Parts: sequence; structure tokens; C-alpha cells
Amino acid sequence: MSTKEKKADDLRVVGTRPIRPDGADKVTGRARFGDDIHLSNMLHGKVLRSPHAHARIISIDTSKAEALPGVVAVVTGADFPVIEHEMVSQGEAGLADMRDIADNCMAQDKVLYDGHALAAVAAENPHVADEAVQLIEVEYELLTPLMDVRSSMAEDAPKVHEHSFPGFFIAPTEAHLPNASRVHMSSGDLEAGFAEADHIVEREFTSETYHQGYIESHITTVDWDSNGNLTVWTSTQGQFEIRDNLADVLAIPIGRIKVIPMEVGGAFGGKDRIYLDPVAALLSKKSARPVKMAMRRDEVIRATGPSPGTYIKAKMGIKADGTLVAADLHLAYEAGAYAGGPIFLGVVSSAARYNIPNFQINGFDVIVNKPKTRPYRAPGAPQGLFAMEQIVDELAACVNMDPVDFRIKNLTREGDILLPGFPLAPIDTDLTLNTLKSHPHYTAPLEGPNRGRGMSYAMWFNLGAISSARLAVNPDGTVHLSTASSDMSGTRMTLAMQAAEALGIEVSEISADVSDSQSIGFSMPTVGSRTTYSTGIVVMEAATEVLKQMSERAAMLWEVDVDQISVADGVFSNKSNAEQSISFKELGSKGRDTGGPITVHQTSSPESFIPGVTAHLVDVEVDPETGKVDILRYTAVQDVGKAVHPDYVEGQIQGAAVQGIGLALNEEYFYDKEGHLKNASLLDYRMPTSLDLPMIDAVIVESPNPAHPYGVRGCGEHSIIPPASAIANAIHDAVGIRPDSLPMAPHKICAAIKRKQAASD
Amino acid sequence: MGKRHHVVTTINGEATEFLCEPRQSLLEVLRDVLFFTGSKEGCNDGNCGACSVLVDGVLIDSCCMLGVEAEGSEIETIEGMANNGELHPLQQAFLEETGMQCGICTPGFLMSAKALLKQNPQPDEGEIRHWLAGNLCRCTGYDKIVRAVQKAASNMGGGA
Amino acid sequence: MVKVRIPQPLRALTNDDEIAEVSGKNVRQIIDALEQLYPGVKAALLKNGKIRPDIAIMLDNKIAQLGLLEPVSEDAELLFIPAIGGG
Amino acid sequence: MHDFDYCAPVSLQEAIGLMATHKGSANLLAGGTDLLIFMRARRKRPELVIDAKLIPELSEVKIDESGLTIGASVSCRAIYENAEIADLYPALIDSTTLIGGIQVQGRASLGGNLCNAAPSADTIPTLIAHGAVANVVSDKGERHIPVEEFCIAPGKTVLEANEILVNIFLPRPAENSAACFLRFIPRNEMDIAVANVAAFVELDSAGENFISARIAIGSVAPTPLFVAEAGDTLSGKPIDEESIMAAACIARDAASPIDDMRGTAEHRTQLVEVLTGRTIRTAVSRARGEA
Repeated sequence: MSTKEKKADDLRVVGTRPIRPDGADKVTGRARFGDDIHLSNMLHGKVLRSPHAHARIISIDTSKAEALPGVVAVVTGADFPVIEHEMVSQGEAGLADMRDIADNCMAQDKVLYDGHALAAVAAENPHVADEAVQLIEVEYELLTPLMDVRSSMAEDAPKVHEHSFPGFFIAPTEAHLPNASRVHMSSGDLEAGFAEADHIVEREFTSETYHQGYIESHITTVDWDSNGNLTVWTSTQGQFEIRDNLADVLAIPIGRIKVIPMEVGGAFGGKDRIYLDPVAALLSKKSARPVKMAMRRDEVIRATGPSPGTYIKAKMGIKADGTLVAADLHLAYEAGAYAGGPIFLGVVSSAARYNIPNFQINGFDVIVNKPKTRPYRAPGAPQGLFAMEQIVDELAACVNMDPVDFRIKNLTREGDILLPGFPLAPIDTDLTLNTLKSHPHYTAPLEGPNRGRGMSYAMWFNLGAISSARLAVNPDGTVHLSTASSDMSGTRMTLAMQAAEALGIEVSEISADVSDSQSIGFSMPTVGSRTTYSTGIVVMEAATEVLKQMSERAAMLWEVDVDQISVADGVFSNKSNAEQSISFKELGSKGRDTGGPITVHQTSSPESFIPGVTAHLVDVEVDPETGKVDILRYTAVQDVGKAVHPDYVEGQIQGAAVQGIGLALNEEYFYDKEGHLKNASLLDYRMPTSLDLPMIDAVIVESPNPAHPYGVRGCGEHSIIPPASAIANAIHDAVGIRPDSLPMAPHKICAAIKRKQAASD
Repeated sequence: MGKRHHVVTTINGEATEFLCEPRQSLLEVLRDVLFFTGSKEGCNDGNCGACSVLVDGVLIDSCCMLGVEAEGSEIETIEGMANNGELHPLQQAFLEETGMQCGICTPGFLMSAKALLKQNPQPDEGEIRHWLAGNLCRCTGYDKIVRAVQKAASNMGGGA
Repeated sequence: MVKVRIPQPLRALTNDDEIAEVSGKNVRQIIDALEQLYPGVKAALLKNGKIRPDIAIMLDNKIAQLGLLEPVSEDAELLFIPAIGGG
Repeated sequence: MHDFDYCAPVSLQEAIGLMATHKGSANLLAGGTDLLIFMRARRKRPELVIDAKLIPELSEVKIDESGLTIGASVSCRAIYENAEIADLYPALIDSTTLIGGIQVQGRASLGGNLCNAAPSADTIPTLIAHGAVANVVSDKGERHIPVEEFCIAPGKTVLEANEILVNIFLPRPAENSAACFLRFIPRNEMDIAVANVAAFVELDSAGENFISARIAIGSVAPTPLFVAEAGDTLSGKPIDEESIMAAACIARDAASPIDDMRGTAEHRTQLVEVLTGRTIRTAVSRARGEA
């Protein structure tokens, strides 16, 4: 068999905009999400959650709840098997102590945050379950809550956990920092670097905890049947993560668990981990009936997600010609109630995009009495860049350089060694910044008082890691594609498009689904902007094998050697007889006569650390009397390598940018001094509405990724990173203040303007 | 368990009767009693719009209304939007303009947009954004949703 | 010889050496060779006989998939980096 | 949610009877956009929920020479879609179009917003500025309560457990008068006021001087607050920045806000001053027929 190497401009399918296969079900209300499961004889479970941020559980009395008519089963932490403290890789979502994961699902000895689960009830309907939960009596011994990184790192802070969280790159700190672990990276000579700097800026920044904010809650339905097998219907980024977590936490064999992924109503990093699943499993086991559990919105905010609050101290220096020479970053990130937040990603993303010869980063992973942090779209990056990109802006102004030119002068390019020690993979980083600079927005006049313009530039890496795909040629010559990659935004289509491209057929000839954990090989979850890139490669590997086997069938039909068969654009031809050619579909429909159906299953692990870059430009107007910031115009340029479906890529850029705008301006967890969360609703957790935004001009640029046959880079996360720093720079341009705290809420802007006025009076 | 009430309504043009407890919201009745699961629960307190339906022509959040209150009402849900399998121009525009990603908020947006176009067949961008502000979408950043509504309005030629 | 970049947390064991040149045909042999030069390195990198779950091995700029069994070519460059991901 | 009974009386008499017999254990339901949420959050646990929407007196809107009467269960949307109301009471339109999203406005009632007595309620300052009166009945008789006296603490009103708010009466605005309501929220929709202000102004026929004014502020005290002095200071003054800012400062000084998840006390204090100035200016423009 011989196939022709495809160049980007030869592509027939990749780069077009077909309508997604799941779309019709989603616009008619037919799509089945986690809550749309109704099983016969099903019970409804509800959770009792701690009203305290930090307390020892003295006793739990469930007798009144059990006595309520309609209640069928009750579980507490005592029903969970005791498992060892063991650090495990949670796939690419980071590390975790499996015991901590179990403890987060149901507290054993202590409750560690407002909203921590400590008991659950299954009843005939959700209202009865809810009422029963309130009848559970718990006696607590209150402990001091630690509500931010600096309190947790204070010398006299009480120790939250007895066990430590030893890591290789991240090590327990000295005894006087009982709740923090440290990661350290450096290069060059910091002191010498700052000594040669002509301008140095040093500032401190803080940011509050914020949430992924998916509109669909966490919902799971578990049926523990009489054979001891569990079936789980749930909304998740990774059915295998759920399966493996459940097996560990419940101490049962993996083979007994089948996880069926439902449509996912948004996740953004927050749905790759068990919360309700083992609780529903134990309730199902006790009641011998299927149990559905759904979190209320306040539970989602109180007990899942979030992204960490931070304290950052940053110092950077440049030479008079605008060359960055030194940087010293202190990044303290909340881990939440258990160790293992996104500090590494904060470190790596802070370090990646500029060449800074003398560089030191100290990152701290800090336990606080808030829910355990989970990855959220480019985890840890927006906070670090909020600090660094503002200082970069200030430094550029010190030497009167255009902000884009300043960044171009300092940016990392292909082959430059990044701080963790590896070189930057191929990418044209200049392309993105030059595109922004030549965009009409960059030079458009911006008139009127209190208006300003700002930009920011970010680099993020997408994962490769393990994926599986199966291609089956149907008896009529159409093709079915199965993967294990949860589809939250159209990836069934982008994967089918790559399969169609590789097979040389129309995408309408391919159906695609997301399979359950027993019907396809292992895959890492849909995280890290990896699915279209990484699963896409695996799909194409499978397609190559399909073409190979079909070539063998063609050779059989024409009674020639397989090396006589050539394939191009979905047509198999006999090189030795120009008369003989057959389409993919026709050959496929002869499967039964040529040795049976063709099915190819492929599992492999494409490369990681594929860089992608993005540069954003924003115009704002500040109301100096109220501190309110309005977004007037927004442009986001992103290098996606190759846009498989440009509409979806624009959608990723726009959606990420708007999440970035949300965390920039208004989104935050608001705790009182005792650690009670006061804004656990979509009324007071202020995500952007349609009225808060202009159109988002998403500009796609494509510098091909050589690790992917069509040049694809992951594109899902990157654009959440720049908005906060771009908006901060625009606010500075508008009213001359430097925001030092996220979110840049009106009261903070107002206070800063007042301080500035007072200083100039 | 609570005393159930017998409620007579019309849903998507079909006479429909159901039994419900007073504490069950219209959303719960639609989803868990009648299995119209197209209306979604996002917040259960009137702040996300995922459960939007029309009651007697008025757009409401079905989580903020009791099922028993529906006695004698005409209810329109997402399940009634397409006509015998033929998509409504808004549904078609949401597909063509990719006015969705995960899709959980989509039924609510479609019901809201339908109510908008009935009242204001040619809304401008600002009017669309104002009307849809009671529907939260976390995936799209709203850009393509607004464009989809604009496209549907244009395709419908100003007549809802 | 294989060029190994010593990660920050190991430099206390390597007298601040940042690069070591050793030979070996797979990752296991490379780590054994490092242990000869810098006693204690092996215990720091391994847990229960496997590469610790928080370490990823990068060989010639690609993440190794086979752990200790990953073959190493003669003039390869080997790096220990944090195993990290995204949302 | 807890278990409760539901009924939907079709006459005021029937409702009065139900309230009297279920004294303290019944709640009236209009739009439900607050009551249902409170019941889910266990802040209210009535044994009986009485649907108020079929009671004719509570569903009526009446405009005559004396003024506007709005039944307690009339929805925000029915109010702002009424062209006559929009013409005479633009501040009421400001208020009712700001509550929740379109969906909530389709259900939420003026009466519910008043009885809920939130310090941040978006219709109450407007009602106070207009000198509105709440008309209340029970088995013991009728009461007519000025709206500025209706709320006594967060979530608490002067209503007795057996009383029903029937309607709210807003006197017809004089010639050359108008009102405006503004609130500050961090987003542009779907938020609770960090601070809000309503101002009603009556001007002389030349539109050069204030004859009288009424100013009310919200979200900056345990209840919406009528700041009589702020309005009084404008009486007889020329319409200029000096008089407006004097009123704004009085309103600001009347505020006693707290820090909470919705804003800081310091910011709220400043907002009251800013919003008072802005509402007066807009009210003046409206009274002059400029806007």
C-alpha cells in the first residue's frame, strides 16, 4: 500500500465547518445529560455537609433520619473502607493522596471546609432525602480555620493535616510552615541579573478563589447490582478516572465497575474526579436499589472546583534596551483542604514565554480550609500572569517601548531552553504577536475619558498522553468511530473530521460516539487541551491501519500483491491495471465477502508539551465614581496550529476569554472570618452575562505543530490566561492605577482611584 | 409524603394531566413526572435560565413556579419547538452558527430567544444581550449565541 | 554517553552538578549509573521500584512512556520534569 | 423542600379567612421567585401556601386621576409593559426592568418585592420616592401604610400574620415632576444592588427650581430608607450642581452600610452619593421633558 503525504492545503475535511452530530439532540432537548437518567426503582440521595470550615467530628447520630418515612439508607464516613495514605498520579490532572480523595468524598475525623460531606441519605424522593439529611445530628469540636495562604504559612498557624504530602519536585517546607510544600526552580545568577538591570519593578498581588462555573451540576447514578457489579452513569471528563478512583476508594476490583459517560454540561477541569460517586455506590449497596445523586448549585460551589486564591510577589528587571535580565517570583497558591493544587502549572506557565537568563521561582502549595482545588482551564496560569504581564507592561513603559515590540524582543522561540530544562517545541511565536500588532484594533483610535487599552501574551502547553480509538467499517461501507474522550464542545465532530480526512471519505459517512469504560481501551480524560490533538492522532493511526487492511482486501479482490494497491482520497487503485479502482464505501461494503468486517482498535500516547500562544487586546471604560469596568472591545489572537473546525476553535477562544474576563472582574469566593462561604449561588457568584460583554473577535493563526499530521495544537485552555492582565493593563491606561488584586471588583478600583487622587493632592 | 394535587394543563399543545405534590416545582414535574427532560436545572433559584419555559406565553424559570400553579395553563417547552421533526429557525441557526458547546444551557436559550423574537422580531445586538441576560452560558462567551439569534431573526424575515 | 540534566531537588546529592554524563541502554541503567556517581539519587527518584508518579522523564524532548524500561539511545538527552497537566 | 399544602382562593374574602385560620403558618404566594427559594433554603416553612394570583383585587392595575393602584401579585413584566405606567412613572419602569432576568420579571410581583423587605429591594425606594401607600386587609379590618414605614428590618415588615397586602397606591405625579431609580451592581444584569437610590423631583413651571423632592436609598441600611432631609434641602433651590450635591451628601450621610459579599461599606457610602446625584439629574431631565 502506498499513500500520498498530505499538505495542509490539500485538506478536504479538516478546516471546514460541518454541523455537529450531537447538535440536533441538543437543540431539541433530546440529549441525555447526567440528570436525564431515570431507572426503575431508583432512589434519590442527598448529602449532609459541614457548616463549619474546620472542626473535629465528635459524633454523628443518624437515627432520626433513618426513622423518617421514605428513607431507605444512610451512610457516613464509617461505611467507607479504610485505605492507606498513598500518593498516586491522578493522570495528568496532578497528584493526589488516595486517602485524601476518599476523605474529600466523605469526611472521616475532621471536616476541612464549609460544605465538606459527612453523611448521606437515600430516600424515595429527593425532598424526603433532603428533609432526612437535616435530621442527622452532628457534634463538632470547632478548630481554627485557615482561610488564605498567608495565614496558613504564618509561623504560628495550626497544622491542618497530620500526614505530609511528600513529592519529588515539591517538598515539605521547614517545620515552621506546616501547611505548605515548596517547589523551586532557577537558572543563572539572580543577584548578578538584578545588578545589571537598569529598571526593576517589584510588586505584590493577591487573587481570590474562583470556580469553573459549569451550568450542569455534579450528578451521578449508581446501580450496585446483586452480583456486586457497579454501573455508573455520570457526567465526567474521564470515565476511566471515575472508574479507577472508585475502585481505589471502595477497595473493589476495577473489573466490577462500568462507567457510562453521559453528555457533559460543562466541566472546564472540574469534572475529572469523584465526589458523589462512591457515596451513591455505598447507598446503592445498602439499599440494593439504584441511587441517583445530584448536587444543588450551592453544593457545587461550596464543595467542588475551585481554582486557587493566591499571594504573589514578583520582581523583574530589564536593561535600558528592553532586554529582560532577571526575575524573582514567589507564588503561593491555595491547594484547598488537601495538598496538590496547580502550583507546578503556575510555575511553568509563568516561566515559559520570555527568555530571562537569571530566574528564580519559589512556588508554594498551601493547605487552606476551602474545598480542594481542581484544575480549571489553564490551571494556575491566569494568576501568575496577572502579576507578570502587568510588570512587563510597566517595564516596557520604563523604556518607552511599544508593549508588543517589548514582548517580541523577549519572547521564547523554538529551541530556547525553558526553565524546567527542556527546549521549546516548534512554534512561530512571533506570528501571534505580529498578527495582533497588525490587527486594526491595535491602531484604532480610542477616544473619550477614562478609556484605556491593554494587552497580554500567554503561552500554555497541551498534553499528549494516552488515548484510545476504534474504527469499524460497517457492512454498508460507512464507518463508526468510538473513542473514550468525553465531548464537551464538539470533539466527536473534530475527531470524525480527522478520521474522514485520513480515510479519504466524507465526514457524513462517519458516526462517532463516546464509549463506556468497558467498551473501549483506556484513555486519559478530556483535559489539558488534548482531545482534538492527541485522540486525533490516535484516530488517524487507526485510520491508517484500516486503509492497510482494506488495501489487503482490494489486493484479494483483484488477485494482486498488496504493494500493487494505492490509496488516494478514498479510492483504492490497482497500480498494474488502470481499469481497476474501487471507492472506500464500495470496498467497505464487500467486507463480508473478503474476510469479515474490519475493526481497528488503537491505543497510544502522543507527545506532550506542545506549546500554544495567545495574545489579547482589550479596550475598557472605567467609571471613576463607581469603579465599574466595562469591556468595550476585545480581540484574541491564538495560534492553534491548524483549526480542524474553525467555528469550534473560535468558540474555544471566545469562551475561554470570557471566563478570563469573569475572573478578572467579578468572580470570587467570599468567606466570612469564620470560613463560611457567603455567596454560594449564581446570583452572588457573579459570572458574566450576555449583557456584560461585547462580541469577542477571535483571530486564528496557524503555525503547524509537526507532532500532528495536520499540524493541530490544543486550543481549549490558552485564552483564559491573558484577560485578567490585559484588562489590568487597560485599566492602568484608562485611569492610571495598577490593580493588585483579583477580581478587580468595583470597590477595589474605586478605592485605588481615591488613593491615587489623595496622593496627587 | 405530601398530598398530591391533580393538575390539568396543556403542554406543547397537548392536553396533559398530572399528579404532583405542592412542593414539586414545575421543572420537577416536567422532568421527573412527565419526563420532559429537555428543560434543565442549573441553579434551581432563578439565576441561570436553563429551565426556561413559556407559561401562557410568558417566559419564566420553571424552577421558580410550583407544578400546582400550572392548573389551566398552556405550557411550551423545548420539546415542542420543532414542528413534526422540522427544526424551528432558531434551532437551525444555533446549529449553523454553533451557538452551543456543551449544550446544557441550549434549551433555555432557545426558549428565551423564541419569546424574544415573538415580541421583537428584529432585535439589535443590545436588545438580544439584554433579553438573554437571564440565561447563563459558561462555554461560548455568548458571541455565537447572539449571532445565531440574529441569523434566525433575519431568516424569519421579521415574523415570528 | 547520555546527557542527564539534574533537576533542582537532586542537586543537594550532586554537589550542585547540573549535568551528568553516564551510559546506559534504558532508564533503569541510567539511574543505576547516576546512583554510582551520586549515592541517594535512586532512592529519591523511585518509589516501590517504579519512577515516582510525580516525575515524568523526557528523552530528547519527548515524554517517555515506558518508565524504567524506556530504551535510551547512546547520545540521548534525559530530563526529569514534573508530571503535570491541565484543565 | 418540606411538605406543605397549597390552595388558590378566588376571592379576597376566602383568602382573608384562610390567613385568619392559619395564622402564622400560611404564606401568600405571588410570583414565587423569593418564596420558593426561601422554602428550599429552609428560611420559610409554611404549612399552607396560598396562591394569590386568582384573587381579583390582587391582580388589578388601575390608573385614574388620583393615581396608580397596582395589585400585590401583578408581575414586574405586566407593569413595565403598561404604556400608561411607563409614561407617568418611569422610575417604576427603571425598577421593574432591573429585577432578575426576563424570566424572573415574568413572575416576580411588586407586592412580593415589598413584603420580602430586602434592604436591597429594587422597587421599594421608587415606591417611597413616589409617596406610595400599601393597602392591607385582614379579618380585623384595613390599614393604609406609607411604604417608608412598611419595612422594619431585613425580611421583616409591619404586616401581622393574618394580614394581606392587597395593593399599592402611587399618587399621580404633579405637573413638571418625575422620578428616577438607579442601582449599582458589578454586572449589568442579574445582580443584587450594592446600593440603590430613587429620587422624585417636582420643578417649577420654568424648570429652573426645585419645588420639592423625595429621595430614598437602599442596600445601605437594614431597610430601604426614606431620607426626607435630602429631598427637603432641594425645596426652593435652583437646579444646579451645588444643590444636587448637597442633597447627595445628606443621602450619603444617612447611609449606615455594612461590608458583605456584595460590597464594602466604604464603597456603598460613596455609591449613595454618586447615585443620588445621578438620579436627581435624570429625574430633572425627565421632569423637563428632555428624556
